[in-house]
Amino acid sequence: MILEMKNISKSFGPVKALKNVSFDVQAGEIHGLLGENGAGKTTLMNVLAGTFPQDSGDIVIDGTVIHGMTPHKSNEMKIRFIHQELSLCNDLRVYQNMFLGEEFASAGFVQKKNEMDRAQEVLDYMNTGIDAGALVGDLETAQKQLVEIARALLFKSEIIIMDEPTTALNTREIENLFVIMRQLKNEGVSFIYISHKMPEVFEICDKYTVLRDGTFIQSGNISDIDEHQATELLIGKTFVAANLKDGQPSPVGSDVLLKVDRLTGNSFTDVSFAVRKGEIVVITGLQGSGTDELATALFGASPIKNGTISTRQGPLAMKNIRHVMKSGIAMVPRNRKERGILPDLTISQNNSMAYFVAKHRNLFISKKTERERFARNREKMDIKAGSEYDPITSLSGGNQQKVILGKWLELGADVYIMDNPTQGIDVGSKYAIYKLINEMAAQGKAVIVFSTEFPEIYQLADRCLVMYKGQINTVLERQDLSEVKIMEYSTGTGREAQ
Amino acid sequence: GGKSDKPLMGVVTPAADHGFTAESIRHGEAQVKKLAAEHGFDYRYMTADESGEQSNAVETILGMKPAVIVLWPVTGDELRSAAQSVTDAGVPLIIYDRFIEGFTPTAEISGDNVAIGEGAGRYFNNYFSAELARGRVNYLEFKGDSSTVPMERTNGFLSTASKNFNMVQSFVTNWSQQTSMEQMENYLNTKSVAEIESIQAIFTHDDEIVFGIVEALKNYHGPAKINIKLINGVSAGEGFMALFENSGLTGVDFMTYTFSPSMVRDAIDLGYKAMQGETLQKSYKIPTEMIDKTNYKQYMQSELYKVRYSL
Amino acid sequence: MNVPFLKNRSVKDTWHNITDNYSHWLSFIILLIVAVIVNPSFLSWSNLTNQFVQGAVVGICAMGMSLVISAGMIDLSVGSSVALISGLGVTVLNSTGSILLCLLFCLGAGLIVGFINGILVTKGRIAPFIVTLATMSAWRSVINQLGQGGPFTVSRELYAPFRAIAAGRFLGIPHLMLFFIAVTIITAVIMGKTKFGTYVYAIGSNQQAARLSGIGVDRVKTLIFVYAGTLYGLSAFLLASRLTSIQAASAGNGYEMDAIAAVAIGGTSMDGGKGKIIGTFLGVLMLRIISTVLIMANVPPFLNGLVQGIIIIVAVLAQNRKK
Amino acid sequence: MNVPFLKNRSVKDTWHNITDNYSHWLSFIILLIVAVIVNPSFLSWSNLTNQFVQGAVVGICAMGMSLVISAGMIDLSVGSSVALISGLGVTVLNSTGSILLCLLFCLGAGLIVGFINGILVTKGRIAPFIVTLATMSAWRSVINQLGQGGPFTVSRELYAPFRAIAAGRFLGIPHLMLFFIAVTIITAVIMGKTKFGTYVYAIGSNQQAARLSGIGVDRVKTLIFVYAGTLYGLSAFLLASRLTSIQAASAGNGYEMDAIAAVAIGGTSMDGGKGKIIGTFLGVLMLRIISTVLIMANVPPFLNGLVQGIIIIVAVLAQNRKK
Ligand SMILES: Nc1ncnc2c1ncn2[C@@H]1O[C@H](COP(=O)(O)OP(=O)(O)OP(=O)(O)O)[C@@H](O)[C@H]1O
Ligand SMILES: Nc1ncnc2c1ncn2[C@@H]1O[C@H](COP(=O)(O)OP(=O)(O)OP(=O)(O)O)[C@@H](O)[C@H]1O
Ligand SMILES: [Mg+2]
Ligand SMILES: [Mg+2]
Repeated sequence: MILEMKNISKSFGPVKALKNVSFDVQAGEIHGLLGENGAGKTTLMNVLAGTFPQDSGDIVIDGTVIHGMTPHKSNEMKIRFIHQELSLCNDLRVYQNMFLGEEFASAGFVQKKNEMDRAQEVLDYMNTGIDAGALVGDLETAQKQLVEIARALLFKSEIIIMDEPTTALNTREIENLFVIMRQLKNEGVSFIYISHKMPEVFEICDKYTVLRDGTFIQSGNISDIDEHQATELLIGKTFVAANLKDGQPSPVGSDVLLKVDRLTGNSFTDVSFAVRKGEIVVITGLQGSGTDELATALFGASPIKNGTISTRQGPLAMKNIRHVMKSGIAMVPRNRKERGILPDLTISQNNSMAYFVAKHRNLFISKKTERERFARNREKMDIKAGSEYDPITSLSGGNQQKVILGKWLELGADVYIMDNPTQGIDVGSKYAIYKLINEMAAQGKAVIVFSTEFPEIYQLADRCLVMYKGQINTVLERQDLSEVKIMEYSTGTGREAQ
Repeated sequence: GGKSDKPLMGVVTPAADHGFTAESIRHGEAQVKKLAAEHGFDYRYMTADESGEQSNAVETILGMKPAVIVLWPVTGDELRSAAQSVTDAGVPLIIYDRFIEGFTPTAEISGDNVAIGEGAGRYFNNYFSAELARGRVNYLEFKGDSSTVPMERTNGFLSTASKNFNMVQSFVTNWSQQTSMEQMENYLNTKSVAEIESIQAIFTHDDEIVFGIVEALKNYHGPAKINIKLINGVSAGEGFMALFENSGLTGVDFMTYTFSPSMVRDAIDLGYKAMQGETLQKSYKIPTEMIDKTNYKQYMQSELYKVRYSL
Repeated sequence: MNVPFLKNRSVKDTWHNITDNYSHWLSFIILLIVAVIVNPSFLSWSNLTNQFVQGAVVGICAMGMSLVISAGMIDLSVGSSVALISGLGVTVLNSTGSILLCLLFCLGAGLIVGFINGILVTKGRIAPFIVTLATMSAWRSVINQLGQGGPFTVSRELYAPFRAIAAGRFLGIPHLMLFFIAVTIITAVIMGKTKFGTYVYAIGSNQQAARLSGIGVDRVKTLIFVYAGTLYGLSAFLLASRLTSIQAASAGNGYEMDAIAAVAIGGTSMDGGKGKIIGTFLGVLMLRIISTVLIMANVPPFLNGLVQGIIIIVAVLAQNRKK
Repeated sequence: MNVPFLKNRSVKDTWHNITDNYSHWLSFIILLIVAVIVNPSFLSWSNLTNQFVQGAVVGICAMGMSLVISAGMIDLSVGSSVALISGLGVTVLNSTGSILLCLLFCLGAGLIVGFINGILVTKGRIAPFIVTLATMSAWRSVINQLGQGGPFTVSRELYAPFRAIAAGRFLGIPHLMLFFIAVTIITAVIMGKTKFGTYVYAIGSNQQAARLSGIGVDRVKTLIFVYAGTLYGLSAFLLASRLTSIQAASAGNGYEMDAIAAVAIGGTSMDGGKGKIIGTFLGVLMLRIISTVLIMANVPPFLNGLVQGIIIIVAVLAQNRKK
């Protein structure tokens, strides 16, 4: 299939999300779509998949102009869209979600067994370890993302749009994905690949197109540029990335700010570690390793069967989340759409919520203070937003994530738990956020980051705990960090042998 | 339309929530329409199913400067305040079917619910005189609801009925045929044979309730022998006449009291008289009549019955 | 060391699975036991079938309501729709003399009534609550106007054969019970085995995701109301046959609340997305059992509501396993 | 070339903004115009104040309902709670002879009634629909039992001063109107200016995210029911004063539906997360205006429901700007 999008424009009220953007994809190519947060990538793909109509411009497929695209129509044209925000039905089973809208059916009756078998086949082919009959609501975030991907592979497609498909995935899962993508590419399937993880883009893509502020900037072969050039292209100015930790004196002090002792929950056992003042500890693991639940358990949001969590004031009662927050702990949750944003509320309200809960003392809310609060975060993280009174859902994914981060920064906590904090955030901003986190450590805070992205781990970690099957498999000090080691320990090295 | 100079009659009644209220609304509206056309006045007719809402309707009409208001309260006392606003404004007020204790409107007019109950008590005494002489007579009670009208009927009944009448169980039907049917079915299907066979009479507050009970008795296929001999209703409508003709049950007698929905016409007539400045009595009672198998044919020829089905 | 632990786990999981998926059975059985304790003759065939007979008319409506609620919507127009259709149905019956025509009319009218709700919800983009509040009020008004306060009564010649539909039995099983069970099975098959059923749950679970999957959300929602409406039509037909006289002002009063209560007590979430047809079936029976127990126990009439409320809470509490 | 285009645009945007944020005003004004056309004297001071007076009792309940619905819940117990509290309130009044004690009793009883709903919803983990269905049934039953069918009537000595609360005026403005406006302002301030209000919307919007933000979801939900219940208590007090006699069986009947309808017509989504208190305020008035118009236009009584249904649909359609 040859896809051309010609002079596409799209506005949301006063916001011009796309201005005359043209974009084309040939058969059997993997095309990276690059741009900062809010550049218009998702909007362009939404137009292609018929989520909403463009204001002007044409979608041309194999030479014919397609009018009035709808999700149904694009499905029929063998265009698949893996959405940036998880869009699964939590109340349905995995296989039902995968086949939703395109059931194997005769006379309206679903062929359940066929569907289950086929779904399982794809899930196994991808090495996900997910049961096709499981309830989606019971899955971890990473598993949900894998289901979304599996869904796109179920039927023979011609174009697969992947809008940040790997934000929750581990290196190994990403490798699996790339293997499959390459195979399909050889069969003539095209991909549009959106990601803020540059190494991935350079590993998998053949072509690239850069958008900036809703306009087309440049297109070409990925082999003609390098990561650094690409970054500069998309932010539109020079960019110096360095390793933030190298050459810096370590701020790690001796006070223990958070001590976790033999903590056991439903999916992890006997987890013990301590985080000191000024220290950044990264916890990593594959899906199913218990990291998801450990993160929420540390925050009092998942049940704890055994063990204690202590701050300098002693063991926490873990009565409720608010008390944990008042004890000086903050948590940026993963899975923005389900756990992070309050979709009907404004940007400003989302931005202030944590502060309200733990710090706000006055009887009334002051509009002025809230405005200043958001202005601060907007400045710090370069949030692209119109009015702070717009609903948060009017922001691009990455900008929503920045608001969520800002919400927790406002708390001024001693201990920060950050669960996949930079999901969906663009290269430039990510760097700024790493800097921010390192600065927080330098100011004497303790930070626990849950992450699966090696460059991120390397930018942040003083120490890295690798989880495997609910237990800490090993603790890697900074000098021992390497992608290979992390992968080995997270797949069970040193365990299975025993 | 703009304001008219014609005098205005306001009528406020309960909303149609069962047969009696529904048929009454129809008669009331027909009568006020007819009088208005004949005598050249304007009218407003409003129904409401709850006292707050009725008060609202009274106030709204009062705001239109009516010459008279005819009010049929959902419950008497609850409309006292609204009624007082009417008399305070110097507007004549006719109250139909319910009383407001300690409040005197221009005129009151109603069917006689206490008399109905008392009459039923006497009828039951008479009907079961032999059995009562021998001992207790068991009966079931099916109430309309818990408002004043059904209470008056029950209290009237209790005041005259022999002390040997023994109420075995009481049901609140909310005037619904379906509810009384289900209650009777449940009773028949869950009580012991002895219990069921001990019941000789059923006392109810309305014809419609009787219809449900009759259906339930017809549906009964169980082992007990039905010993029910008498069921009473109130209203004396078409459907009840059909029971006298052929109820489908053997050995069961029926009795009802006339309580016609067309009575509301009398209240409207009084309203018109008040509008004309006539002086009215303080209180009118619309007589009710006992109807059973001995006199129902006559009754069906009567003026009362004809007016009732004249629409 | 690992094995017993694992075994333990799986026993526990199975138990969880049971209490999770079959929790409505739990409260049903508890209620049944209570009923039998109150009166052992509860288990007589005549009483058992009677529960079904009495549950049938509302129960058939509750099946439609299950779909509506599973899709995250609500329908308040049930009782008025039933009154409208059965009143008109009796008129059709009396004027044509044909029971078959009456049945077809009722089903057709139900379909139209449902379609109107569906169109207003989907094309009008009005919340189902408001749409059906409006149609509830409108249909009751229309049938009152047509009946002018009087009842719609089946004519004498047709009385016996028409009444036999609801009152009759087939091999000792009451027709109404058969109707109710048949509708339950059909609805369960639709919801459990067809695409359409999956779409209903998908819409209730995550409407946006359903839309992005290419499901014609508006179309499915309209069909849901049409299916529900058609069942109200069937229910209206059976009600007419059961009562043989329809009082416009009161027929079907409160059916929506009974139907919703049956669905909710049966374990279907009011937020949509999940729901078990068998749960609704049991919910209908539970409501019937509660009524019967109240009568059997001779609860003072004014206290019925209190006891009913308490039983409902306890029955649902029994379903909520500890988390 | 650009300037006129821009101007155009911003006009359009402003319009969008207006129709989006003020759409409830739109249908309110349309209705008002209809009312004035039907009867120009609609705009008289006495009639206008009368709309507020008539809306007050349900309107105060609707303010509580706004919170409940904004948090994605529902409360069906309004009418029964009002009946229970006002019946008991009259008893307290008669036995103590103190209007103040009666008021305090009503508020306290409302608080408790709300708390019971809240606890059952949060600690019992039962859907608000079921909990309040049960309490609806229970409270009505309790007050019926206490009243044994008879009304609760304010004793003769207290009649005049007690009636004056609802019937009186202050500087020409009816007390009920002042109460209604005061409760509206307080509720609007709570919802718009306090963190509690923000929590309510947050819970209605995404309960999981709200919980992970540290909001004590159970606590806030309980408080919502307590606030709503206290308003029902106030409403019960005013109803008792307005009617001076409370009939247990019927007092407050249907208030829940009126309150929900007012909230929904006022533009609050039934799914929670968004809602405007001023919308509910206008919703209450719109329902009143519809009733008044029905009287003024002398719509045949049986057709009231049809006309009312149609007006509701049209009013809400007018709010839904084309997307
Ligand atoms: N529904 C909407 N309403 C209003 N504005 C929107 C909406 N969706 C997107 N926008 C705006 O359109 C612009 C482009 O957003 P888009 O989501 O396409 O960005 P993106 O390139 O995908 O960014 P990211 O990398 O953060 O996902 C942003 O300014 C965003 O605020
Ligand atoms: N978790 C919560 N969720 C929602 N509202 C809350 C929560 N906690 C407190 N509130 C509300 O905010 C008010 C102010 O709370 P404040 O921070 O003073 O409580 P606190 O004294 O720290 O509480 P505690 O004694 O429970 O620790 C409380 O009285 C309550 O009304
Ligand atoms: Mg995006
Ligand atoms: Mg405190």
